[in-house]
Amino acid sequence: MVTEMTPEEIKIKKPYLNWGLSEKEYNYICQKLLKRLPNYTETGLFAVMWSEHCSYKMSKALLRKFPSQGVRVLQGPGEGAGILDIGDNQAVVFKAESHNHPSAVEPYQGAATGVGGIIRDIFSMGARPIALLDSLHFGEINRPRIKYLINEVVAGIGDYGNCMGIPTVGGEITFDSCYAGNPLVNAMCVGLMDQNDMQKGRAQGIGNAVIYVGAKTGRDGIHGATFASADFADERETQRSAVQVGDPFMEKLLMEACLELTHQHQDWLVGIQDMGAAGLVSSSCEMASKAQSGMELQLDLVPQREPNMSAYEIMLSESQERMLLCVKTGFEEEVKQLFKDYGLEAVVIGRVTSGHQYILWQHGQKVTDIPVSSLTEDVLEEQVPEKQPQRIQTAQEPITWLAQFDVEHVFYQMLQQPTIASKKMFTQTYDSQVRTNTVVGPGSDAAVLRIRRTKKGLAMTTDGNGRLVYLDPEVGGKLAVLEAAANLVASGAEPLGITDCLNYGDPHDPEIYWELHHSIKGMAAACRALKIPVISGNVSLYNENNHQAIYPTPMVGMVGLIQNLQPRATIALKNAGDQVYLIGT
Amino acid sequence: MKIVRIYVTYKPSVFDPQGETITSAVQSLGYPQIKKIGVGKFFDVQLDDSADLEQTISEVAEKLLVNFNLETYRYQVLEEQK
Amino acid sequence: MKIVRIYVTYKPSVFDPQGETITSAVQSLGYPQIKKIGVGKFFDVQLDDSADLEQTISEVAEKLLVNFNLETYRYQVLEEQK
Amino acid sequence: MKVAVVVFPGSNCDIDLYEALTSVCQAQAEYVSYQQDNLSGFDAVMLPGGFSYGDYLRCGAIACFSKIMPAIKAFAEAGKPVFGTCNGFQILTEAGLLPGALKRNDSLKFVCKTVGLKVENNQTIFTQLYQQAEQIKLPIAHADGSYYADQATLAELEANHQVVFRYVGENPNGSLHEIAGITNRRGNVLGMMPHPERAVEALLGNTDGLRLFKSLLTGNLKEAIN
Ligand SMILES: Nc1ncnc2c1ncn2[C@@H]1O[C@H](COP(=O)(O)OP(=O)(O)O)[C@@H](O)[C@H]1O
Repeated sequence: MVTEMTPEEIKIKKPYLNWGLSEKEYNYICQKLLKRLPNYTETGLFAVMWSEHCSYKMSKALLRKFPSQGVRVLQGPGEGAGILDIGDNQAVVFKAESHNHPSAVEPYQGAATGVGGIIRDIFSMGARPIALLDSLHFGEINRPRIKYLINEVVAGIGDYGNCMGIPTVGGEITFDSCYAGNPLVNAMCVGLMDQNDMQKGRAQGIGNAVIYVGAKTGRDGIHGATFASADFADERETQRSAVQVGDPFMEKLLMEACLELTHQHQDWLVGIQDMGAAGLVSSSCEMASKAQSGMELQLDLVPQREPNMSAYEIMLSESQERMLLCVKTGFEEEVKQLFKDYGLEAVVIGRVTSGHQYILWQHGQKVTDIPVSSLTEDVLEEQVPEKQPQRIQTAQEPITWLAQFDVEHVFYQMLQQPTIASKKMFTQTYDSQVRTNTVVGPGSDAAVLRIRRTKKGLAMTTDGNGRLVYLDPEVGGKLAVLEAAANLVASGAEPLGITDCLNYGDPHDPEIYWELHHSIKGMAAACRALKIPVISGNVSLYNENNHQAIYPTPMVGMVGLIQNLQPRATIALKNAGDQVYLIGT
Repeated sequence: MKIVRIYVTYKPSVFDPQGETITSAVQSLGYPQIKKIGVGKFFDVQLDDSADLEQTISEVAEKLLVNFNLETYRYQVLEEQK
Repeated sequence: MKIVRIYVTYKPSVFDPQGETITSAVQSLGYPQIKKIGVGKFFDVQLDDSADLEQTISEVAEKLLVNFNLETYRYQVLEEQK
Repeated sequence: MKVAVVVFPGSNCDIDLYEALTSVCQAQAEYVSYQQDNLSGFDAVMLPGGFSYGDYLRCGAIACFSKIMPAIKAFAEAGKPVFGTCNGFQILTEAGLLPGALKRNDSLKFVCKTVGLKVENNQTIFTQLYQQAEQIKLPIAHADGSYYADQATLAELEANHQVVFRYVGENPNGSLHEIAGITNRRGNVLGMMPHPERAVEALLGNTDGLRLFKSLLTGNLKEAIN
């Protein structure tokens, strides 16, 4: 085991700069929040919790532009996933998540664990996941590496969903050279629930148990972001790997066990949350923070897969298929037994405490003692300068272009574009029918699922068009929302709500921040005009390769309600001689 | 003609859900004396004698057979045939 | 503690799509000196010293690890550890 | 008639079978856990699709050591109907209740689509409402559905009319003799890769699987199978 730096050494050697914490932030933490120097573990916790990925410190101000209210909204942004009322005491739950960087490094596991993570977000709300969608963007298919990425990503998504028995019913795949070094892998999950089963990710009630369930903790994905750009030659030599490996079988058991707990034993349970990015630290301190509680954890009790893990490693590990529960005192044994029946381990690792401190013990020593909110609420929002890109300034005037061309030739050429061509060879590797609710599967405008024992149906789609957003972020942002809404309407559904994945380059580049700002502005305007709230989402920044950013690519995932589901008008042309109409302007 | 066997395994730090599941299946079948089962795959490569064995094998392993994000390999010359 | 490696392969009469695919992938990468690649899997079984090695291994292989409709196996004691 | 739908860890088409039986066919069905050890009171047993034990090791291999398996074997030996689809078929072969094995698809990929099938034997309790040689369409969804058995076994299957469903048009996985579904010698155990339970409602676009359930539920084919 490496000896950890002392607080003084940290102050002098500044290792936190490599972990993404700025000197300004570090000084603020020392002087204003702790009034002392943080130790090694604490510094690591701050670095990860104050990262953009966990704190949204740069995008928060912009995300507030999205309308998130509406008569149907039962849960807006701020929990694992958003929830909408669909009548009859039922609710639909959904969220999208990006796994771009892990997929660029290890496409199969990166995509698979992305799917695994978004599924946990849905069942942690108390909902049964009913459908998966994806949104994939790759480079042009002209190199073996790109083909490899495509095949592995598609296999990773398919294998995980297929094994879980959650149908993958829709999505999109496009190809453009801007994604060659940085593919986009976004996944969305939709769940269905009774409104009485709604759960929250909070830990409250002094003395209540904090219970860890699922897979053991290994050194997976520690500092995933830094790993993504690490030198692979070193990895080979050290014979070590920080790649997270997905275990969909474990997740299936975890899902069924958690659904049994949330549906049948609400009197035992206070809160439940998945361990996603920044694993144990982010789930536990967010649960405490939302309830303004304190928390104490005994790290020696955390199930560990590898020997000699440091406190820092245990807290930051991104091992998959793990959940954190807050359970009422006195019901610990019942909860353990429930999970045992599914072959899963549930362990009490700590308690909710009075006050608001976040305290970690390891080997009899207090390794962390900081206010909970210093990790979650006190993050310095970052003001980022922005600037309109030159290309947009110079392209203000529309150019009229009229050319003679051979319509038939162009038509065939268009059909040959991979982005336009049929995606059947990929979607056929997804089980789109399991659970027998899929009325319309992949290949249509939107997927349609029936809701058993009602007349209702849900339509869902993912849409994004980086090229349009690149040309005009505001208009492109509007179009992304409009396209999704049009797809739902064409499937007979009333659009209800949106989740999104905002995929952009480095936000410290003022032009990229401007793109982010203006595309959000456009999306928000379209949401307001159509009265569709944004109830969940995800931000993925730093999508660059050799300082070349991807097109700004916001993905819109939208869900709509069909009140009276009948065999639908589908996209396919039906009979020779039928008339074709063009509607709109 | 030579036959080279390439053994591919997960790196020790990588989580192997398949091995874990098989181990617990075997133990519950009543074999407590079995402590652990690890899973790997192997490739038997038939090579012309003319080939530069070491170079060919390491190239093919690295390009196609092994995923270095997760796996590592060793190889062994099984037999030399006439 | 002993470690026994059990090698499982398809019977020669069974078509192995994976082996075929890999062989043709390797050849198209430009390795004509490679004639054929066969694929198999192995299990590294960690056994207590007290166990009757031969019997335990053949039981576990025949009950669980090998499907005799398709596959056949061999094993080898890799190492004896204290 | 009361049907047991066996649930293994990782089964995921259990609901589909159950709903096909209950809400579509108005039959009586119950989920039975893999940890149970008896099937008394049931008239038929169905093993659903999915990924029991994650399909780790081989599809269906670990599931066939479940506590419920001896009861299923005894049930089959008593001549009562046992049906397995997809992973259920794989479990039945691994458990030795049906001959042969299911290998990785020739394409090496999972494939989910609707395929053409020919009913090769309508003289079984599962297929009596189909016409002999009728062509139907059913969905498949599997990565390991390529049926394999040695030549002697194949010859025997053919001679005894144990091949009940054969792929027509295209062979989606490389199955020998285009086999999609077989019974045991006695005809009371049927395993098939296609999913009839996914084709029982017009709303979902296909009802070709309905008659399989109805065949079984109408029962009384004792004469036909013996
Ligand atoms: N682009 C966005 N639009 C709307 N809500 C967002 C967006 N990005 C994040 N959120 C919300 O902020 C909260 C935190 O998100 P995140 O950290 O991604 O959650 P998780 O830890 O579950 O991945 C979630 O409720 C999420 O829905």
